[in-house]
Amino acid sequence: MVIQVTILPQADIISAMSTADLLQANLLSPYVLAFGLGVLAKLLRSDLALPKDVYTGLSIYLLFALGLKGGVELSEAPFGEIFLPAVATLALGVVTPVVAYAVLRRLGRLRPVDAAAIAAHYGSVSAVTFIAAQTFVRAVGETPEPYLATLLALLESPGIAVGLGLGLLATRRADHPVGGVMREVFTGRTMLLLVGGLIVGALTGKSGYEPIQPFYEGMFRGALTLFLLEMGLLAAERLSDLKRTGPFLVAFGVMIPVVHGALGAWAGTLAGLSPGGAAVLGAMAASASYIAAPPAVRMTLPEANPTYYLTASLAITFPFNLVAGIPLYYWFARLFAE
Amino acid sequence: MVIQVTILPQADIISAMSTADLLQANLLSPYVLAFGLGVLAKLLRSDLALPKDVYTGLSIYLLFALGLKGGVELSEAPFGEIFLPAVATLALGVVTPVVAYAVLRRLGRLRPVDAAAIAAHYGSVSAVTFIAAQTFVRAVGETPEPYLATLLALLESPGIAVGLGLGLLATRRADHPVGGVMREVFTGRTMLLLVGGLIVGALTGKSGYEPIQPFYEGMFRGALTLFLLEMGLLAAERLSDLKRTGPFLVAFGVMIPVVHGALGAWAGTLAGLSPGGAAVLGAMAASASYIAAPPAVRMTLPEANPTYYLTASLAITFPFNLVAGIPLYYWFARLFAE
Amino acid sequence: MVIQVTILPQADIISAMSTADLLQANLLSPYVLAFGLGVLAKLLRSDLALPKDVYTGLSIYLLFALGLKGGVELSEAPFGEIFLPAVATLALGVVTPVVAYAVLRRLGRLRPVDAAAIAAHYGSVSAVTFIAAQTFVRAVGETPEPYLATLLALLESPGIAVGLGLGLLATRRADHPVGGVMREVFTGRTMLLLVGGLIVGALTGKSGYEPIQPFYEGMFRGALTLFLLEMGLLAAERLSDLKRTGPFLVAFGVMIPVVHGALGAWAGTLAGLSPGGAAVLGAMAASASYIAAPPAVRMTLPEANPTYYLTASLAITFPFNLVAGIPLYYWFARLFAE
Amino acid sequence: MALTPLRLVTIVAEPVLESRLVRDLKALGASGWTLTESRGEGSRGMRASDVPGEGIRLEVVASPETADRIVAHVAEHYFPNYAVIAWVCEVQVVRGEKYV
Amino acid sequence: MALTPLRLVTIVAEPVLESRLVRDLKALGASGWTLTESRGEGSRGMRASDVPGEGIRLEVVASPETADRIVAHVAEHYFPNYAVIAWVCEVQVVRGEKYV
Amino acid sequence: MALTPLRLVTIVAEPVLESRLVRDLKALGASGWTLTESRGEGSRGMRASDVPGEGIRLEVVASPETADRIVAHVAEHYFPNYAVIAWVCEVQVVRGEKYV
Ligand SMILES: Nc1ncnc2c1ncn2[C@@H]1O[C@H](COP(=O)(O)O)[C@@H](O)[C@H]1O
Ligand SMILES: Nc1ncnc2c1ncn2[C@@H]1O[C@H](COP(=O)(O)O)[C@@H](O)[C@H]1O
Ligand SMILES: Nc1ncnc2c1ncn2[C@@H]1O[C@H](COP(=O)(O)O)[C@@H](O)[C@H]1O
Ligand code: NA
Ligand code: NA
Ligand code: NA
Repeated sequence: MVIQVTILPQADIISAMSTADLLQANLLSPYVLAFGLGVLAKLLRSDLALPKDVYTGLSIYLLFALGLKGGVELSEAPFGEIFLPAVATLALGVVTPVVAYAVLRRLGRLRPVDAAAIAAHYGSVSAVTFIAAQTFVRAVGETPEPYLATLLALLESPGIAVGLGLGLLATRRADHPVGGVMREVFTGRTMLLLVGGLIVGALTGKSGYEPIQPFYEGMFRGALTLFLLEMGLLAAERLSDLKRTGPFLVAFGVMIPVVHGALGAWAGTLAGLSPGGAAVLGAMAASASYIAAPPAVRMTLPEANPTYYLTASLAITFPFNLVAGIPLYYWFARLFAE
Repeated sequence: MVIQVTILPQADIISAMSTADLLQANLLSPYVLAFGLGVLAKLLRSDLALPKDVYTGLSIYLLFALGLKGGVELSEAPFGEIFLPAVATLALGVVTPVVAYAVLRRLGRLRPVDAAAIAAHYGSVSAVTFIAAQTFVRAVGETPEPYLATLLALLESPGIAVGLGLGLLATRRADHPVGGVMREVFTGRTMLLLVGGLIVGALTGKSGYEPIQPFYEGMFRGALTLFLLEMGLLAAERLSDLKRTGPFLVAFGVMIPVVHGALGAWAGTLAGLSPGGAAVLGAMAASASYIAAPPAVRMTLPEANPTYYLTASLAITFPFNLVAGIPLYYWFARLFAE
Repeated sequence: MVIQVTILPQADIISAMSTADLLQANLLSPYVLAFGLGVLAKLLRSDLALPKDVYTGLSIYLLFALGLKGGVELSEAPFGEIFLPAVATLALGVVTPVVAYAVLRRLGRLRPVDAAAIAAHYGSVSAVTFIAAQTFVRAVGETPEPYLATLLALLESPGIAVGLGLGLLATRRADHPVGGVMREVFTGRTMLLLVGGLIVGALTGKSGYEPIQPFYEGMFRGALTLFLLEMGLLAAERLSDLKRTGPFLVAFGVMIPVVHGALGAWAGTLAGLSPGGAAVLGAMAASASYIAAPPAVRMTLPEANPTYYLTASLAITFPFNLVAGIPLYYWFARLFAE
Repeated sequence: MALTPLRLVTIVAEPVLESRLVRDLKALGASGWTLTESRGEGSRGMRASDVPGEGIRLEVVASPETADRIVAHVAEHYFPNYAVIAWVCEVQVVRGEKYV
Repeated sequence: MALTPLRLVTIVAEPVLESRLVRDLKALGASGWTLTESRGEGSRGMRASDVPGEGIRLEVVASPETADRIVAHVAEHYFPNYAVIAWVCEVQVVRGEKYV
Repeated sequence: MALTPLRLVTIVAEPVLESRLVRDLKALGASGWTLTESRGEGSRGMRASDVPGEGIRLEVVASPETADRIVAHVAEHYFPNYAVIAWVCEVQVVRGEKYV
């Protein structure tokens, strides 16, 4: 918040107004409403839950669809364009976990291993936040760059590796082999479907994609709504843990995305992305992983308390980004673009 | 049957003919045929079965889709219109379980607790029967009122509460707390998805619904076919229990829907519904719950024999309504409308 | 391969070129690419896997969709036309397992029971191979006969029965009742959905099919892609068994489909099928069952080693047909048609 | 390796009883529970679910006294009217102090 | 709480055997059975399913005699050619008269 | 029917440990394993999964020595930091020679 006021004071009033509009439009989107319904259902102690296999099936579908579409678009984009944004993305993957770690240690006084574990999550990315951001910027009339899904794939692993490395240094096990765990991240469901989808999409091209488009594109947003309903249930399930994690982690889960989101939108703008693309990159940087990072962290840093990193990323940062963060990063991106 | 002949003799011949046509059209719909295929498969002792998680996933999808669409339509309907139909629906929710209970006690000489347990099921409603009825009346050219899904939500709980109350009175445990169980009905999957969908749909409106419409509306009928295939398997699985339940329950499972269906169509007509809407309300009143009611009854009235209520609602009344009841209630509704 | 060169030398050059084109088009289709991604994922030891219930649900969907569409088309086709192709199909169902058995015994020197078990698989058919073949010939501009799905249903069981019979003769248990197991094949998921779908489709016709078409046809190819991803995972899982099965079975799994495929395309052409239809019949004959046959064989011939028949049909013949076989059988069919 | 002799109580019941049984187990002193989904057949065959034959299989590691309490409670409250079976087995538990 | 000492037979087998095993169990005198789905690995590693490693895990509470019959039957009919493992455990069963 | 007295080790753990536990079990001499999916609650309640409460339930039939090794290994490597419970039970195994 500090950032927006000090850097660009003059565009203040107009943008503030339109931010409120954006926020309202976002709040009434079926995605945010479905998430809210999930939260409400859990608070009412409903037995509603997507069966585990359906939840996994849906997440496979969403990731593969994301990759496919990205790949098809990639096959039509001039490849050189992607270079600068890719560098910016990798830089974000290194900088954001370090920033998060420093804040957690200095301001939060967390144990090094807990700080590192959380940093690994905030250095990585949430695919659903990416999807929500892309859907949002498209809804407000932007046409984000076709290669953003490629950036998503690039941003997943570096942050996890940096976080794990910080944790191993902190627990004086710098000799511990991270290789095995990082291999599992690289070959994990998320990466494989995303990168695999990109490759399949790029190879098969527009004509190959056409017959499968009704399934992967026509159903995409509806399926996303159902997935967000379940995400609401899962996030709300963790709300009761907030007591155990304390107020600092709540503040962290709201403030750090704003910092990372501004950083991402700024880096994206510098790298030549459109306001829509920069906003999505901001949302990626601001988001925290809750699928790929947790098992990697659990295996490598078992002393870290999982309640901390899961509650922060799933119950605080994810909803914050979905509801308020994404419109905010778009507002940042438009400011930076001027 | 008695009702139709005595009340409106003059319109007899024309409507009888068109009822035969309607019945045939209904029998050859993919929904009824898929249900029949499920029954056949079970009779042939096939190993065909939708996996449990897929079945649950499908039912979540159908209920949420129902709610969403209803909510979007609601957001465009003048709200006052719904008042009389809502009152009629609540009245049906109180009257139908009492009628069912009286018939079961007087004519069937069932134990009070068994009569109450069955009454709870027939006082509530089957969402799939509702969907089938709505699909049917649309197929014959009617445009049922947009707020019918709201009535569906209103009809689910009162009948269960009345049935449970009768059962507790009968077992002299009037002091037993029904509150907990009714809270579970209210926060159960069915209610939450339906009411939640209504709210999400109403808030997001036409423009928010548009991008998710291909998923929730385009796929709806195809998914329903698959669901009915599984319903056929489940219903046929219970057919062998008919021996144990005896002929009275079979007669009850066919006759009471006709009575409740006529009552519902009549009440709907009185409340100002179109023939299509009154037919759907008739089908709702005629239907028996087999998802929300069973666990509530099992928890509160454990002495009641589950074979009775599950066989009656799932293996007798559900198929009867699907195959013959719905066209019949539509025929009632047209008679009453004249 | 021998066959193509010796039988029709003069059309050699043109067709060879276009075969290469077809092969390339096939390789870049999303279906083959998705299968390849699955193989790759398993080789990278990824944890990616479709949940079992989703896999079963998808296969139910694909088979039922196949039957439904076939039934609707059947309801519009002159029924007499199907007679000769049906006879040809049944003949293939008897001849192909005998050919396979002879080759396995004479050239491979396998135990009689193992030879019979494998023959049962190659005498039956893989529905996914059928779908891939139909998709392929449609993509190259053919319009295969509408009743091919009916032939698929006809080809499933005879080969299994012949294979089991050979096995029981070989193990001197000719008195063993095959009836029970064959009943399970006839009422198994595959047959029921396929034949049931055909009947439902034929009865409901074009007008009944229309509202469910977006689900069963619009989604079909996309769902197929996801299914083939999982098939790639399953096939690759068996690759490590190739060491145990030895080089003969690998050669068998590649050569016998070519022989059966040529036979099928030739029989189809004789029976009056178009090149597209004959190619699909060739692919059916060339394919090996891996869903219906394994449990039947396991129950009746438990002494046979499952690793042999599963690896051959799933890890060798299925990928071969998907990648190279189908274009080849189409090339055969065009040659035979001249 | 020091193992603690404790009791393993296994309860197979109708799914509708899940939340009630879990609440009871905790109230009776169980330190935890493990549930797997099951299906099955028994003598009563009555069960209130749209999907027939489904069940839940609960396992609880507990001290002999707690195990006795659980077993007595299940026998009294659930046996008369619900499809339930329960058995007890002697087990040696790793770091068993935790579960007493 | 009066508990009856009985036997718990656990059989892990290939899914293809489900209906046959259940039929056999009833014929051998079992009053019921509980099944959970499993996966696993063993020494034989042969299994006829398109999904490798899947299995079923059957539990039967029975009298010592019935348990013996079940175990002997499984050993004779299924061990030679199928991927099966079976073990028996002494358990104390609530209202155990029912299951004898 | 000749039964072999062996040990049944049951381990309930976080899903994230599956591949590591299976690797360890084989290295410690287990001839096989059976896994069922579970959910549950315990005293620690910490678990790293987006779906709370999920677990895996591993069963291993083994000789007393192997069982001891497994139990000791689990206690040392997994108890301090992971949500794990393990118990051992005496069982009579059909054709038990195979699993020693
Ligand atoms: N003898 C038995 N052995 C194992 N499980 C049983 C047995 N009898 C009943 N069950 C289980 O307990 C549930 C309820 O049984 P019942 O109350 O006898 O109908 C069944 O669905 C089975 O899962
Ligand atoms: N030692 C063991 N402990 C536990 N389960 C086993 C063991 N050996 C085999 N199994 C189970 O029995 C099935 C068949 O084993 P097998 O016949 O040895 O291939 C495996 O899939 C496992 O689920
Ligand atoms: N007393 C118990 N009885 C049965 N299972 C337990 C018990 N305590 C813990 N568990 C299981 O072990 C897992 C981890 O427990 P904990 O490490 O105590 O949090 C739980 O999720 C349960 O599945
Ligand atoms: Na991030
Ligand atoms: Na009703
Ligand atoms: Na074949």
